[in-house]
Amino acid sequence: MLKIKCPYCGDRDETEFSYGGEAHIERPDSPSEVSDEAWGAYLFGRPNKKGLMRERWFHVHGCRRWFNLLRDTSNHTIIGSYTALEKPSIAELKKESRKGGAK
Amino acid sequence: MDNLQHLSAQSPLYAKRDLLKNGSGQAVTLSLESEPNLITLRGDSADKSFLAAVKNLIGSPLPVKPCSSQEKGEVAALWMGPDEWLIIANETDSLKPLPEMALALAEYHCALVDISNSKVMLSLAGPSSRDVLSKGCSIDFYSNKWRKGHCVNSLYARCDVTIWQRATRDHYAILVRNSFSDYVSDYLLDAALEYNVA
Amino acid sequence: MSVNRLPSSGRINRDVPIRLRFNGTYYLGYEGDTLASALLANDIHLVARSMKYARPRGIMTAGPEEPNAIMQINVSNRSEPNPKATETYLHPGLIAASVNAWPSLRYDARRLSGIAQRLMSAGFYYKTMFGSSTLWQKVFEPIIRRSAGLGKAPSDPDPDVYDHMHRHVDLMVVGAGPAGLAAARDAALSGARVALVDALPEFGGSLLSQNRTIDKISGMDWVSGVTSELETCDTALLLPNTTAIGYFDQNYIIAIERRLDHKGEASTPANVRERLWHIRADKVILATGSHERPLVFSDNDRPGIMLAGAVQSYVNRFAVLPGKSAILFANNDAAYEAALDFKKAGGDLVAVIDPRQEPQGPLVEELFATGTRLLSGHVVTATLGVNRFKGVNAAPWNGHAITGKEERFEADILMMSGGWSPAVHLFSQASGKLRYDAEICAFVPDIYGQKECSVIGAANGDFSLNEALRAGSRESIKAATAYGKPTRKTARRYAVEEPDTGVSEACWQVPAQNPADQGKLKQFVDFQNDTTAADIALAKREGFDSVEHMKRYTLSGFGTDQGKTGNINALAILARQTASSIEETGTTTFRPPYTPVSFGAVAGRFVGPLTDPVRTTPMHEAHVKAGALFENVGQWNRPWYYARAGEDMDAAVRRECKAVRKGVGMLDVSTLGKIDIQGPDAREFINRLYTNSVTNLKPGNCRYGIMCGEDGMVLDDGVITCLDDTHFVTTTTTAGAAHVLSHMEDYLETEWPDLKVYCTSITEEWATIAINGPKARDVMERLNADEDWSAKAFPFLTHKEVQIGGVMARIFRISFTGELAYEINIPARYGLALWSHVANVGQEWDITPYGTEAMHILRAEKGYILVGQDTDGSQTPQDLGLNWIVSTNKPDFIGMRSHARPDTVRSDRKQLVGLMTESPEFVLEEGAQIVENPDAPTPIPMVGHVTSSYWSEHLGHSIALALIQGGLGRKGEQLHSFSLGNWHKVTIVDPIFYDIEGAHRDG
Amino acid sequence: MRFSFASLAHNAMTYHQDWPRQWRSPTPKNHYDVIIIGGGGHGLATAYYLAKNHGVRKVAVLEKGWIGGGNTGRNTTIVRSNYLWDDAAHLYEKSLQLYEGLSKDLNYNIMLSQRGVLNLAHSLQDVRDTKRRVNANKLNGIDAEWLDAEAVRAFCPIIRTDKKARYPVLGASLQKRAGTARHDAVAWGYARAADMRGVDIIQNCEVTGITRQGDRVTGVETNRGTITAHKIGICTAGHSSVLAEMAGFAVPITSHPLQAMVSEPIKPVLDTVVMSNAVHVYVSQSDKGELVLGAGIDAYQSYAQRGSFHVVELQISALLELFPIFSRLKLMRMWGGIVDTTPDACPIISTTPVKNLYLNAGWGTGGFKAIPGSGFVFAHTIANEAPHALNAAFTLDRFSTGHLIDEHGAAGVAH
Repeated sequence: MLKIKCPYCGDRDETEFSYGGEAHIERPDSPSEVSDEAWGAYLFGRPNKKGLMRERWFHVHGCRRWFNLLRDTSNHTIIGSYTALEKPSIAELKKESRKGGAK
Repeated sequence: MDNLQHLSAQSPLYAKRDLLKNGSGQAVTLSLESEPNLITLRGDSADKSFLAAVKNLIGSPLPVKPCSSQEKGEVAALWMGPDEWLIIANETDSLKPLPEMALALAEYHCALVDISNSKVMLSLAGPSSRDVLSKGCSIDFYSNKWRKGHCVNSLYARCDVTIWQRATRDHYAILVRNSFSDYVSDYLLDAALEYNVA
Repeated sequence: MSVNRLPSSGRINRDVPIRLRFNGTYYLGYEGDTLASALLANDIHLVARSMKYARPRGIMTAGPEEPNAIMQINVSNRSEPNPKATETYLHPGLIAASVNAWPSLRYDARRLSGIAQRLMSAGFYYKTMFGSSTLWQKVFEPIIRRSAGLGKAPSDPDPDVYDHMHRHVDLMVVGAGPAGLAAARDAALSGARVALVDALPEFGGSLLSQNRTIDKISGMDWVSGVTSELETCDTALLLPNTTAIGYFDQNYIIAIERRLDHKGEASTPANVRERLWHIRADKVILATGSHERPLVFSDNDRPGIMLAGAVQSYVNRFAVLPGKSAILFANNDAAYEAALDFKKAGGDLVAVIDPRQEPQGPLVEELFATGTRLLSGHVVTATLGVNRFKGVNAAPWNGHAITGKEERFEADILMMSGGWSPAVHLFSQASGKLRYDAEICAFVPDIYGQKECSVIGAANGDFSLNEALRAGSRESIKAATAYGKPTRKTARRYAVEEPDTGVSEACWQVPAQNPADQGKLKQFVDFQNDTTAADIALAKREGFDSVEHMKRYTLSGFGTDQGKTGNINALAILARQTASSIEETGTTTFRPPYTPVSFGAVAGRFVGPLTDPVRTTPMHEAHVKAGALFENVGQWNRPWYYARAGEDMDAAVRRECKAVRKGVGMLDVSTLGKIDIQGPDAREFINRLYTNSVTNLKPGNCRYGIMCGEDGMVLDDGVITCLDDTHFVTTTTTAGAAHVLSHMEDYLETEWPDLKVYCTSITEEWATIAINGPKARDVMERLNADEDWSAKAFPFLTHKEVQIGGVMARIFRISFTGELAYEINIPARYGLALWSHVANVGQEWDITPYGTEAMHILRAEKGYILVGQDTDGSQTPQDLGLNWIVSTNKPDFIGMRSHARPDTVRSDRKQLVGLMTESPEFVLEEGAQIVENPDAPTPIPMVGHVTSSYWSEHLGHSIALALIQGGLGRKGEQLHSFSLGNWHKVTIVDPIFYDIEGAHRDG
Repeated sequence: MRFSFASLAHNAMTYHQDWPRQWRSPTPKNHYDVIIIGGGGHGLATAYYLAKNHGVRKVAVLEKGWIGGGNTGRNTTIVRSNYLWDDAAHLYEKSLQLYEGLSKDLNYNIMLSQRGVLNLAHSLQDVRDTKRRVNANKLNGIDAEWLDAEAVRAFCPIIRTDKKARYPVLGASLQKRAGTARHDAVAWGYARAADMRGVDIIQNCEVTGITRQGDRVTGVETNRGTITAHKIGICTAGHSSVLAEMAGFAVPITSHPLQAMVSEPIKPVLDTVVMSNAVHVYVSQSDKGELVLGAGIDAYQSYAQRGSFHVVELQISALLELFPIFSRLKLMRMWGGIVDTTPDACPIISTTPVKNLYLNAGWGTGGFKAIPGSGFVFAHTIANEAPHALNAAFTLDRFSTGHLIDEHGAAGVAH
């Protein structure tokens, strides 16, 4: 049961959220102009990184916001979260999480 | 002249009306609130002029702090999300009719949706309320965040609920969608049994 | 008084004697006794037979690490397999029996000859019994299955009740021994929220069993003092009888509280048997103590051979002297204290056998001073007695081999101790990494896997009470400081009197007279699984030299004790076999739960009627009254059909269908999802989401729409209605409602944040009744005579707001049956009243409520698809013959690009068609497969399958929809259907069977 | 030494002192004809069939830990072949057939226990989907039966089949030849048999890089040095993306935790395998007496080999609704594996954009039952540099063309 920080509501249990996979996948502006391979890559190609990963979560049973989380897939350490339209650097998120302190 | 016959309204928890009467001398009671008007309001919380216009319209300010509410007279506004509020009016006439409200906010990109018929509002009160809630919900009810007016959207026993603290302590309103209300009230009543044993 | 019960002392309540029944005989014990202590008080040692060799076994430990004393307790539906006697507290009416003993404990028929036993080496079953798979499956495997397993499952459902409780705390302390109490104390006093859990019914941990003085009072008085102090703290949650079983990510701890079994009470929802606590903590302190290790020597499993610390517990905590005389075999001084306690309580200490060449220290001196014979540099080479320990042979050794003659000693019990292993299970579960500490011969916590966690006391390898208390206080103040209001700045200094336990020396395996694996004597490592040192040596010999391989090959550590006593011995023996260090060999992984936990507790209240919500509509009551049978659609209960007296399903459904086609029927469609979409960009948003265009959809008009995923496959369908230029409502399927709303919000919030649109679910706001049939208009006129319901004034695919019974309703001219139809949406509170009202006014035309079955038939007659039945996530709209609904003018919509992928443009994709059966009355089975040539050799190629199939009463023949390869271009072709052995000829036809022109629908 | 009752008895006389290693522990050579990365069931089986069926002489299996320590040793041991779609059905049926002869073939008792697998149907749509699958199985020559509720009750009387159940049992499919096999034995049996045919099984050898020359693979970097090879096969379920990245191409795979657990052992009470896709429960009873349980996968991506407890709670609640008599039994041990999931819930057994590099991945939750079949076709693919007919559909490029296989739909998630 991960403890996930919704950027709006704060720390909540994983059960309040649904998962949206890899974040920051760019939907092509003009899909009809991209090749089959590129479209296939957009649909299915996912880095599936072992280590720090930016991923999408939806606070479906809370404020119903999509947001992003930086989490280590090798050990479930959560560095921080940010709203759907931002993309702070990993260093910024780490700094932010340290500021948050123990509580 | 059938069309003159007036339809009568019935709560989804009508069949449980006797179970949900406010008992006295119990450590915890669960009862059905009289049915308030509920309106979902969507809009830009960063737009001061919009916030002012809404306050002007409903009497109560709109809370912009997550998980908080504002209340003025018979009207309360609960934060549901960064651009969403639930407006609760206990009296039908404490708010203008929805089309009039929409008209008053016509210059803003916002949405008003009447959801008065969508949910029931249960009232949970008594010194063991927090334990009853903790049996079905992972929210920290003993946190000092919980003061009068604090509200959260979460899950209670696998169902979406809004839990809203109504008094200084030990009194909560629980809003739940009609079709889940039977289950949630069953679960709450069951959870409360432990504390009502003499 | 039972024979082994001490006259005074102990933590039992002598005022409450309790009678228990064990294997048919009654015994006396007291409140506070475990089943194990009560049996030992009655001098019962033999309690079990081992699994593989059926060897007699006794109680070895006093806690959750017990491998032998596994019981079946209670009877009928409260019967419980496999509780450990050491964890089962006496309560009135307790009935216990040994498992795996047949016909009786003393004479077990499974005892095998030496030869047969010799065959049963580790993993022997991999090497044989596979010559014939029939023999294996019919003979050998059933024998293995019958002899495996411990207790029996009850044959009836559990009458007991379990629940869950959530808590958030600033500090979670696991273990209420001295370290844990000290750790909870200062944080709790500072006002921090502290949870303190302990598996035992009373706090105190090791102080329950060991006599200590803290701050000049007895250890247990100190415990009472601190406990009372904690009890005054409102924010402290104190949970005795509660075991932390799992430590998960972000300091999430699951603990099981046993609330009733020890009282022998039956549970009710107001008083549950077990409660599963879900505790999220800012900081966790693990003060979980340690487990004593057995020594590995020949025939070390005789009943009466016990861990020294366990004997100390029985003496001090339970006032039981497990035997009149004892021998101690130990490699550490702490065990000497246990032996001294045994002696002080009146036991006869016959001899102390110590593998260390030169044991020294105050405890050694104290023991020596009692005049007990101390054989240093000696080991036990054999034990006497079979069903009961009688004595040992001891001989000198040099750390590797026996160097002298054996000497015999006789006694009732053998106290053994191989040292102590920190209980690092929770630490390790939460990804903590361990390090081998050679000084204490044990693995200790090294690198933490979770932030804000500390392990203290014996669990951290600090066996000194003084150290444990200091560490507890230090960590407690840290937690209080983090919380913000520490009441002290420095750790408390407790004045502790405790013996110096000196230095232990590793003694992992004692040499036997014969090489360990070549005689009759067995050196057990995992007692429950009968894993011996010889098995480990064999595993190594055969190449299973990784510790995980050894464990799996020998089954060491796989028992219900999860190897709490045996694991480290096993890996040390393996290390020696592989000539590597214990450090290099490493441990196996510790997995949750720490001790087994009942499934009932894990499920909590999510059983029976509370398993999962059942959603019903406002009209449900009316459906029940009308005799509806229900179909589960997602969580919803929908009327399936309404059976009248004497009707079977067929008859009811025919009647319902006929009513709709000939008169009028009413259907509850409240479960369909409804979404309110508002904003200046609502039209654009809908254009991007749905395959068709709503650019020209005028206010008051409706349009059927299909929605695809990015992969181009049909996701959902529904009706889009334009209320005004910036306000739309759409419907979704019943099962798809939640997903479609999430899908919309996903795109709005993340892909197109520039679009000014708000979506709100209004599914539950409106109750909806579909009135269908040629007489629908008559009914509507009766509902509101002032309104013009004519096709001209209110044409197909339009919408109106009309007063019905004094309530404003949204009415849609949409039809899922092909008949003239009106869908009335009324605020949900009026749904039930409206249903009755419609039923009343419709009486004149015999208005008939119909269910989902009739609805399915009626829509199939029209060739309308049902997403989820006629689709399975691998159909494009084109596959369903719905090209007309896929816009070619829009620059993009979700799914559009995928419709141009090489595979989606193939003409031989499976496409939706109608099927006519050769015999008109034959109804195909849904799920039937379609083939071209039934005589083809197996595997017979399949070209599609039947998705929907019904008897059409109206048409007088059966109808079916099917997905067929290239089906759209194969009209008229004859194929063959196959279902459950039955073949039938079918012909591909157009999927619209009824009213192709739509005259009925248009009204 | 061949395994048999005679050799067991013979060795018993000498107190089992003379058993040789079941597989050697060789030092890695500098070069192999084929290197298989990953010493799980799939990798070992591939090596075995390369040696046995294709006569490849110099084969090495590189395992970063101990063989069979990944998903092979963590699954719920179910074997079955009742898949809906033809491509999957044929592959899994080949696998089941190989399983049926595997103990003899490997000279190792893999303890195949054909107790049958029931797949329960709880809703009318489940019934349609189940019958569709049963019919497809029958036409594909795979044994399958449809049982109505009454027949389910007769076959497995402890399942709750009354109408009041939250998840009423409306029927089930039954594959009688399906069942379970001892997972460790499958890995060890293949390892021993491959070793006897000269395959080098190299444990504690972690691949840290894949070397290429142009578009052709040349070898691997490991913690035990560089090893070159003519061809390389990747069989590293859970870590497929990591290995593919080393080789410089992307795979449409995400890794998720899948949790499994066992109860304390009890006397025989459940004589078949019961699966319910609708409520995500599957359960069987092992020869040792434990109930072996599996859940659905955890939602999030992870390489941590553990999941979240609420997934287990959800599953146990569904289990008790189906089997109320299990309530007083105890959960003894739970664990997690990492499963590769693909967009169409079907594996990839394929050539890759890198020449002479082959990929076997994406088995999701269905890997164990596929081991023999997968090894069989992957060995063929590597040896012939082209797929076998049975894995022709499971290409990597289907995700570009859109020609997916799709076990997601009617068959639900495979276990």
